[in-house]
Amino acid sequence: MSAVAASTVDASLFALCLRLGDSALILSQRLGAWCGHGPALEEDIALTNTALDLLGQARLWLSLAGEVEGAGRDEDALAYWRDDREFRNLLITEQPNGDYAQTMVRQFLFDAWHRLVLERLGEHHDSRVAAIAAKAHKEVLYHLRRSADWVVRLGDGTEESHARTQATLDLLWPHAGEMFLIDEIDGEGLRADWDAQVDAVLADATLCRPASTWAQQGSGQGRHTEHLSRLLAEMQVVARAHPGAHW
Amino acid sequence: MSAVAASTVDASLFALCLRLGDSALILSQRLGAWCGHGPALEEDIALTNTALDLLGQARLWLSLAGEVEGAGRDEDALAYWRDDREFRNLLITEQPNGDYAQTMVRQFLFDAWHRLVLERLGEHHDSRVAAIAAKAHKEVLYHLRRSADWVVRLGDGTEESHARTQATLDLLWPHAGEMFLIDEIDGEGLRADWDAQVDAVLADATLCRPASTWAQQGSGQGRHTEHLSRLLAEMQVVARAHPGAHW
Amino acid sequence: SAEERAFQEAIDADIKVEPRDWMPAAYRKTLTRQIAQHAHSEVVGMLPEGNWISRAPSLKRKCVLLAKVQDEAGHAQYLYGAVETLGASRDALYEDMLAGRMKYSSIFNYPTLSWADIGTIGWLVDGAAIINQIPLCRCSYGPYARAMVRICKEESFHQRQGFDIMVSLCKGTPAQKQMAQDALNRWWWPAVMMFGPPDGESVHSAQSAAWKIKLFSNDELRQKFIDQTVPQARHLGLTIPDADLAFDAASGHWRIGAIDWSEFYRVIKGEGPCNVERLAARNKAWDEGAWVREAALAHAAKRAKRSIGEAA
Amino acid sequence: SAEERAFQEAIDADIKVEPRDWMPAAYRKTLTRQIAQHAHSEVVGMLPEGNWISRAPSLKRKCVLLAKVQDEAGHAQYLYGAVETLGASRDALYEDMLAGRMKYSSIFNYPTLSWADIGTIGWLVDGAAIINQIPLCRCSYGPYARAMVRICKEESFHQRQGFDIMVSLCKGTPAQKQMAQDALNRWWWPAVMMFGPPDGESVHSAQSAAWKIKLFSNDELRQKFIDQTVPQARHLGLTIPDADLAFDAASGHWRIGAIDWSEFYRVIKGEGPCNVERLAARNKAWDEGAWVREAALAHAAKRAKRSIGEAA
Repeated sequence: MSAVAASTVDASLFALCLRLGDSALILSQRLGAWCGHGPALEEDIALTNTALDLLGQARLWLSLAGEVEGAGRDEDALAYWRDDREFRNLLITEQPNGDYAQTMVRQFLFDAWHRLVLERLGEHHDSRVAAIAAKAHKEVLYHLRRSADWVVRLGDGTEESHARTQATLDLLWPHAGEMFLIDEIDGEGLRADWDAQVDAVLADATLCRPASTWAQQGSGQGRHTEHLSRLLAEMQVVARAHPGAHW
Repeated sequence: MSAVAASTVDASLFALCLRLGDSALILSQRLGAWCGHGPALEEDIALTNTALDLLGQARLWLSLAGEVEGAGRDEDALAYWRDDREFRNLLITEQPNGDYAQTMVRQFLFDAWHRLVLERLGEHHDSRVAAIAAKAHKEVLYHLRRSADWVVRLGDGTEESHARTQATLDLLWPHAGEMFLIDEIDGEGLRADWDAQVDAVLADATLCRPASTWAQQGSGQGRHTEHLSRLLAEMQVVARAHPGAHW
Repeated sequence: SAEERAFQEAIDADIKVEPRDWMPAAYRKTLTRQIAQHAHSEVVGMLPEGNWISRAPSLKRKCVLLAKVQDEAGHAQYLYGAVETLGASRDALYEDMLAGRMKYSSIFNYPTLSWADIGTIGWLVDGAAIINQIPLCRCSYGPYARAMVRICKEESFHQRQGFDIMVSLCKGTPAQKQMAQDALNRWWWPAVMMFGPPDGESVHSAQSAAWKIKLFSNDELRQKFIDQTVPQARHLGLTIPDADLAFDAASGHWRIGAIDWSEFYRVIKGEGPCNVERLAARNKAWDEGAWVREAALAHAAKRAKRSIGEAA
Repeated sequence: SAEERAFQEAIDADIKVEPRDWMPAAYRKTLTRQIAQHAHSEVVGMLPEGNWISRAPSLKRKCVLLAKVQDEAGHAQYLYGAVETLGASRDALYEDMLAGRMKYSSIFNYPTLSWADIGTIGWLVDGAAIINQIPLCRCSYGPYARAMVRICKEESFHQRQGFDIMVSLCKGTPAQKQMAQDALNRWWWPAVMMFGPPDGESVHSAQSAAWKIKLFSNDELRQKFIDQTVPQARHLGLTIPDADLAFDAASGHWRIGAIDWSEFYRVIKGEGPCNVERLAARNKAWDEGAWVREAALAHAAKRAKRSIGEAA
């Protein structure tokens, strides 16, 4: 393999690791904010569980990203010392928590994608990628079961919960589209599988699939929503106040 | 005057400038967050006005603080490069905006104090202090008229507004006490004047003065509530990301 | 009709139309929509810039930004005042906007992603607004024309402040300069599109021109903006994100490449990066402010009742 | 009565009381209060530490902290489970706490002001909790004793993690070390007070001791904590904020200076730095979660109805 080809492979692999790692990290950060503020103790525990799984995955992906990059950046260098324009998380992961419906719909739309992507990455030619994907896939199956279950409960619960859930679904829907614009993976096939799964859950939840086909995008180029820079300001503040410190 | 005495005077003057300057800065920062989110356009304008006045005062106090300190720190060095433990703003100024009642009660309790303090500082032996105080005093008279007016409107408005305002008054009351623990000024006299004024407005507003006499404190030693470090993380993030930059 | 003729003759003679004058229903309707949309734009325009007040990197810049956003609220006030002289209800118009039935300027559906965006908005967006608005200072409807005089004065101040931020960034560290270039890359085309669709596709222009509500065509104003802005960008040392940009020595104009009008129509349709959020933020403020407005009214009523009681 | 005598004899013989066993009403009541307060403490205790999850300075520390706070929620679950075996309603007890009718540990009414507070809480607060709780693993009520076994295991893990944070800070930069000292200065006395008022002022102790609900006196446990902690502080190179602290060679104990009990009673009374906020935060979560809990119930009811319909 020529040097050029190798570096192209590495760049694409690096991008993939950031895509997955940043998405997991940012969503985990959002979920962590529920800790102590959930609607029931059991939910606090379950949300924290998901946050922990995602954080664990983020660490694996970012460590691998650093390894692939070969510039000496470890998971913390990547998490704490990049600016928002350098983050590659999906836009949907940085959307605010909102109410419980918003958190759960966001989670469901993401989980459904996450599971399918990890399934495909489980057969990636790079064994390190395949190994992380296989481990994460197991965890995500559980996340998806839970978030789908909540979407059904809230959609098919009370009048109020139905209205809130439909509103949040309409709100978040434009952020779903960019999930399928991923290198290395067949976006169309992914979308078809995702659609089938999401449609089934929405039907159970008595929710209407939004008609809009428009997809918000930009995160692949580091063009995020206004939310990310605020999230990072908080996440990175202590680390950045003490450059070079060990914790 | 001996060098020791001079440095004692300076330390006390420095502390006074930080007390006033940090309080104005932090409250201004809180008020700025309402911009574009107020209950009516006129309120957006009025809140911004108060925020601007306070920010202007903060700049004067912090510049003077830097001058007194003589260590080469200007207003921005003091605003952007100190940590929460070094801030000397009153605890009440860092309390969250909450709803409009909370913002207005916070403002009223502070304004009533602010006006009285500035009145007294108008006769300070240091002419620089006296000049800033005189300028600020004029602005604060207007702030106080407005915040008192809103406390009355909300207290003596609807059942809902009354309940919200009373609740927020009870919540913020323990943060009022430390306003009177100020060096250089006779706290008891200040408190008596403040009490008279506040009681009159609360009576008009049909609100009950909270019975508690307990005073939350610590800001004089830089011991703040959990809110300040978050507020500063946001306020300082851009400046700190670019050490040494000019804007 | 005779009234219509007299109306048009007065306009042709540059006599201002005033609120109590007779005016054609279509004139009233067109103006109401135009002024209200302008007012709504000022209100929504507070959000993208307001997003950086808390994070302004120096106290002076924070002051300037706060004052600017406050000015925008003031502009909205003048404009709602002007539209009320046409017999419209300010609250009703505002609620039309909240419900998505009335537009505001599409430019505010783009996000502010860094501090440099604040400079760029002042420089480009206010710059474009001024070019759009200066002719309106001479428009036929008196209250609107007078409001625009005040507004334009403040806007040109804002424009200079925005440019000043850009100067600081471009003279600053490499990271600052890169931030400035990045902001220009994102805002350039949306700013160019602020003048509306090309003349061929613009509707109602002829009637608006006759009524002196619209005094120049979209493309004329756009060209003016480009000719003004390109040298400023060069002065800053920034690159305008348009490979086809070229100076046409014959005409003395800068010529830009093709505009992606599909983006323009998409954003107008509601599919801009921030349409949903901007409307949601305004609705949230309005809804959460309801109890405050009610309390103020209730208190005023009580006070009025008491003063009547005392008078009796 | 004969029942009471048999009950006490069983306790004296170290036979565990189980939910279905007969027990004196006062025993049931005392235990219900004690376990519920312990459960509430775990729930409220999530807040001060949760405050730093978003800002943990490394991903590993963030993981550990998230897991720790999750464990606390789990402890609350075990404990609410134990208290339900006494015939109490978990929701009713929780609402008593929300309304301020039941207490939780006063230590959580202090704020977490820096990252070092997370280390200090693990080291001191969990350290004190373990000393308080280890004897409870042998307490007379079976479900409580078994819950405490699980909890103590996890707590000692937390305590080591907290100490590990302190080690990193104390081996770190001067700013980190100062942060650690500052946290110790603020948490030391509140931690010392976690064991409750001095033995002379402690009520109900005799009965609780006979029932084997309380196996050591407050002062005994406090001394144990001090003897354990002082050498740790020295190992870290930190100074305990007590000028009177001295080693008493005769007894082999560290003796501390006078405790400011007025602060202790003030905080219990509601006048701690965060009492109002902690309760407000828990109430907010509960109130804002109401529609979620209702929806879950409504959905469960619908599902049950449908499955009956299908069965018929």
